Amino acid sequence: MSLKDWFANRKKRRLETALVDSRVCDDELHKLWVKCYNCNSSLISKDLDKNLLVCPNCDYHFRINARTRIEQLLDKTSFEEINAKISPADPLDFVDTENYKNRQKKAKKKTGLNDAVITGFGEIDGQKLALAVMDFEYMGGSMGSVVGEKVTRLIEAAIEKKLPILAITSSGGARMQESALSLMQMAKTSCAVAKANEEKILYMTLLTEPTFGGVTASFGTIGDIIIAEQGARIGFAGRRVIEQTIRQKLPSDFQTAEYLMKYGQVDMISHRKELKNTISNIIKIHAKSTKHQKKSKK
Amino acid sequence: MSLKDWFANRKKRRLETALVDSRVCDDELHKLWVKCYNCNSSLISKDLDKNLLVCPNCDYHFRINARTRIEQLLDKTSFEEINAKISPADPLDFVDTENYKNRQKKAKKKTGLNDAVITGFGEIDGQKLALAVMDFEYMGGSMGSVVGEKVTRLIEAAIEKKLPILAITSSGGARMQESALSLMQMAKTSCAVAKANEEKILYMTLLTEPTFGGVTASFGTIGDIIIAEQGARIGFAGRRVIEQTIRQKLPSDFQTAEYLMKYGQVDMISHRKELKNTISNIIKIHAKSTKHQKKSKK
Amino acid sequence: MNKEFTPLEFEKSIYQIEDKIEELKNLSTRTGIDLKEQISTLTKQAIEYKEQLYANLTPTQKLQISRHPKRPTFLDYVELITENFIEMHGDRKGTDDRAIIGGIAEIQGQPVMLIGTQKGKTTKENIKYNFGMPQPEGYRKALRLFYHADKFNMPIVTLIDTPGAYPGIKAEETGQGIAIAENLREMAKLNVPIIAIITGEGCSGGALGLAVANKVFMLEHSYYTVISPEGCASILWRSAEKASDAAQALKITAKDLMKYNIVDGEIKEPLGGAHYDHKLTAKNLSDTIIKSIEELSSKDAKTLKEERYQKFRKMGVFCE
Amino acid sequence: MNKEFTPLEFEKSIYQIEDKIEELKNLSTRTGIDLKEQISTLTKQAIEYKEQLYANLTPTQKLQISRHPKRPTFLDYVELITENFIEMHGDRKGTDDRAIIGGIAEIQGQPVMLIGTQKGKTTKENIKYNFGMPQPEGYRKALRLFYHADKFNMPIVTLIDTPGAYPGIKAEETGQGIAIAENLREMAKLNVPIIAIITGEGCSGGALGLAVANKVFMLEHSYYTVISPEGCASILWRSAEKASDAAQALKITAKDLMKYNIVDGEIKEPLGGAHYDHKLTAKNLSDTIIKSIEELSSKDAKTLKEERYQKFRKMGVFCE
Ligand SMILES: [Zn+2]
Ligand SMILES: [Zn+2]
Repeated sequence: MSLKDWFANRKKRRLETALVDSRVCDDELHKLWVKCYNCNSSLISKDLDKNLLVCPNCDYHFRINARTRIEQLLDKTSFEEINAKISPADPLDFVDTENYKNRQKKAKKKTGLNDAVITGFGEIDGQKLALAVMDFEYMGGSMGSVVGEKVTRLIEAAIEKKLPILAITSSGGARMQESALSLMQMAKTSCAVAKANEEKILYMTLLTEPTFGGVTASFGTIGDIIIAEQGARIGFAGRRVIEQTIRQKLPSDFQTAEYLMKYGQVDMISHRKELKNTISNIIKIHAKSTKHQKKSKK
Repeated sequence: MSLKDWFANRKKRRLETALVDSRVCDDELHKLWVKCYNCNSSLISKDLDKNLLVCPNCDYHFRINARTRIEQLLDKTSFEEINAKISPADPLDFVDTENYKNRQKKAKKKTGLNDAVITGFGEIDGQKLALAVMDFEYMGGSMGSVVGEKVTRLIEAAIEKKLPILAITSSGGARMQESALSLMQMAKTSCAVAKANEEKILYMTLLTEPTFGGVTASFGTIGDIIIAEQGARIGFAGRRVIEQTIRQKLPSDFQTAEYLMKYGQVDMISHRKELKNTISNIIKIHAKSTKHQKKSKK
Repeated sequence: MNKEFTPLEFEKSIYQIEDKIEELKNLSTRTGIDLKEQISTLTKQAIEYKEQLYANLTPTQKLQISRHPKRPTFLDYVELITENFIEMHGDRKGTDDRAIIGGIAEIQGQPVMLIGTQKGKTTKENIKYNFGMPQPEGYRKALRLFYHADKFNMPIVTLIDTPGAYPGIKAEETGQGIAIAENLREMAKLNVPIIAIITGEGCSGGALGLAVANKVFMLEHSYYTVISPEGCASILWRSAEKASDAAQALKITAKDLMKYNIVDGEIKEPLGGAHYDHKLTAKNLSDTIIKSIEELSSKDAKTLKEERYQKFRKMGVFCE
Repeated sequence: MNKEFTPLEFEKSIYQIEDKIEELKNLSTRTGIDLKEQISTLTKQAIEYKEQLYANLTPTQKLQISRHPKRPTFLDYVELITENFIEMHGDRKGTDDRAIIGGIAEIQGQPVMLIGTQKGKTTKENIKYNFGMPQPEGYRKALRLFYHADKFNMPIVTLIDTPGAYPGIKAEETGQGIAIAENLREMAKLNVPIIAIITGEGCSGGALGLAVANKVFMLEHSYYTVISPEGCASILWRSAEKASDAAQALKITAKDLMKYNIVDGEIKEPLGGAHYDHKLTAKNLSDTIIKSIEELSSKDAKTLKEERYQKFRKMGVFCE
């Protein structure tokens, strides 16, 4: 149900998306000024890029797509994608106001992606890791069979290779067009995390703007360590659904990363600029202690 | 600190204790009427006994001593005590307004016990179990080295014999006269429960009036199944300590068994008359499932 | 037909036929005319009509039956299928969520850990049980009981009938998402047989949080879905009135879900739905549970876990 | 002597001597009279006096030092002894109790899980950290971090400075007793080395809930007891003013507790107490931690667990 919010908020978001996307796609527009969604100040597009898409004025973290995230976080050219070709089917022949197949085509055209997640291996400060990065631009980052399958395969491959895993979420929830099949991806990915646990593979998650519904209630929040990106909104049920249920307005900081940390649900909040360093340190400390383990087993 | 309450409430309690004790010790008085502490109705002492020391009028559960508890709960003559001779030392040469040795002597004279717990083996509906029963009459059921040692030995013996364990608590908390040594009994008994867990021995606790402080924060509340006797007061900190801290009065049902169940801390509340049957059923169901386990291992 | 039920829309024709039969009977009694044959024919026709109707229910009609206020609840089943049910309250952390109830029991002499969502039948009960919508603390209680069952080698049986996990402020604050996710992950690690049965509404993550099982069954007129048809309609069709279309599109019935291997079997309900005969429904439930436990009990922990893993691992349809 | 400290009662004589030395120095400067020798002698005497005083502190005096408002807190030690401390917030169930803080870090290059109780130095901080008195949720956060350390083979280090677990309504409702008891039990099951250090107040179950360790140390002027001397006095002597007697009777110092094998060692503090030299205190702490980890790391999980069990198993004195 949490998708509801994101659909409802579409207009505002479209504007923002358009601006951000335009900078990426179009060289002409690339020179343009961008307006900060939060503080309304006008920013030079290139400066914003250099600043990791964080407003230099008010620290507002613009939502970023999967490719940009990978570029920002990993050592240069270290990323190797896997299972890129897995793409969605339409097992239920789902038609609402538009049919699912069409929605897939549009999303692919808009994002250049086959579905809402990119998975693969890469390095952070020379340390190898397995990485899954969701992309909200592809149908609201919703999780269907493809997201579930790719995340699961990634975890299985990381177990095989004994690599730490980082899952970066950005999702409105489950892919309704796949109904129960999409629901089952929650179980599938969580079972894969269970395997990683049993093999003592470090499984980290990074929750970014926005993370809701089925992703929050599955692989997103069962990290050994959960990092939330500053300002990200994270929750199970959508704001509107809750407001309808309780018939009152919610506080403005409700379901922000900061709110979640106060309520003990995330290990830490990270500024985008600190992310790489933080993750690098976490991997380093765990690698060291695991090394000790291997030694002491001998 | 929780002992404070019980000391503070002494006068009321003494009255009650005197009445109850008198029935047990003195044949003359045995014919007397007893006043219910709760509803004030006059009860024939023998009737009260027959009714398991529960007021037939208002269901108030009189506090009962360890011997009576064992009689009420176990199959007749099935109880075999162990470690009866372990008795307290005075390692700290503790003297407050009276010295610890004297307090021990008085408590022994009053109760006929060497310390605040009786341990041993017995049967419920023909099913063997290991049993520890605390006695509040011995220095407020406080836990010192003897209680810790006897409970630990019982658990170890039960593991050895693969028997289910039932610990019945009634305690104001730690035995201050043994200071850190008494504190360490919390760790010792809890470590023994950990061993029982690892050996998959069923460990049940029955919390009775009153259970506070160090016993609540150790072997009392880590039962695989926790039963609270109806009406029992159970808590970590004493009522007065909390009232002093927060500077306001507490609700009257605070820290009752019923209150604790509402707050998810005990599995169930049992009327004294239902206890034997409930425990018997719990043991039976677990014995059956463990049997299955043995079978399936073959 | 039992008149204490408020008829659902599509049940009304049945009521009309049965009223007609009743009239004929009364007429016969009053006038002495022999109407046996007519009554018998009409009765047969009524049964045929019902059988046909209930074999061809639309998803929306099934939805209505699954939500019928007289449908048996978890505690009704406890009463009907268990001996010695001993409820284990609380999460040991401050809450005893009444929307999820669990405890140890014997079913046909077999020890089990039985856990389910509870709905009320009256307004008062519905408030008590929060309309069967668990808080995070309910899932944590269930997890505590899962671990208990795991330790003592008890098969776990969950009965699920929930419109979903509760969407509220406190639920968000205490981690509704985390609680469900941790259950999904931890259920994968359990060493005992797990059997999940959707008895009524099996709605979204709130249902799945008790359903990572070796065997998943659905009662004939229950439904299982990622989102309620109403919720789906109001998002995708932007109109809750399109719930019927959504119910159709979402493929929410047992028969649909068996096709995708999401559900292992359908448990037969009495003609007209579970609310017409609690006992018979419970009997079917109980037999399915015992049959499944017998089948799973011969497997060791490793096999049980691996089979459970593979079961969910295979779910999903995509192109490669 | 650093004058920014408010002197404790027994420190006053030291301040007087030091004032006297200061006076002499000033006099010498003003008048040109050579007082070097007198000053040197007095300085020596002052040091001797201090050494004697601090070697023979009464339990009550130690109590005062252990509670000194300038005494280093957990976060001071984090700053001084760790590299890369990464705090891990929250119990994942609705609360991030600030009275207990924990996270992963390196100490002298050794990865550890470092957890401790936190006190404030100002009123505002004290409210934030609840005067170092954890709620049940703080113990549950610690337990989550214990499991994390266990999974990833990190030694656990706890630094304890608490007047006890918080006695409040909500704490009772969410299970203060259960939370502590579960920590005691679960710490017994951990497969990694555990080192606990009482750095200030080690009061009752609230301290023990982080201290079921393979090695237990105390800072020189810390105390460890089943009940605060004030609480004990008000119960047994029925007068909080007898706290001094209680402090004596309760045997709360490191040296006392080493006799009963409750504590494995005393960690030296700078002359005058930890608050006179945070860095030196931290250095001693860090060295003790690293030495202990080196000693324990060679042992396998089974040995670590069994030794921890036997350590506490043997505690207690009784007649048989
Ligand atoms: Zn801005
Ligand atoms: Zn009465």
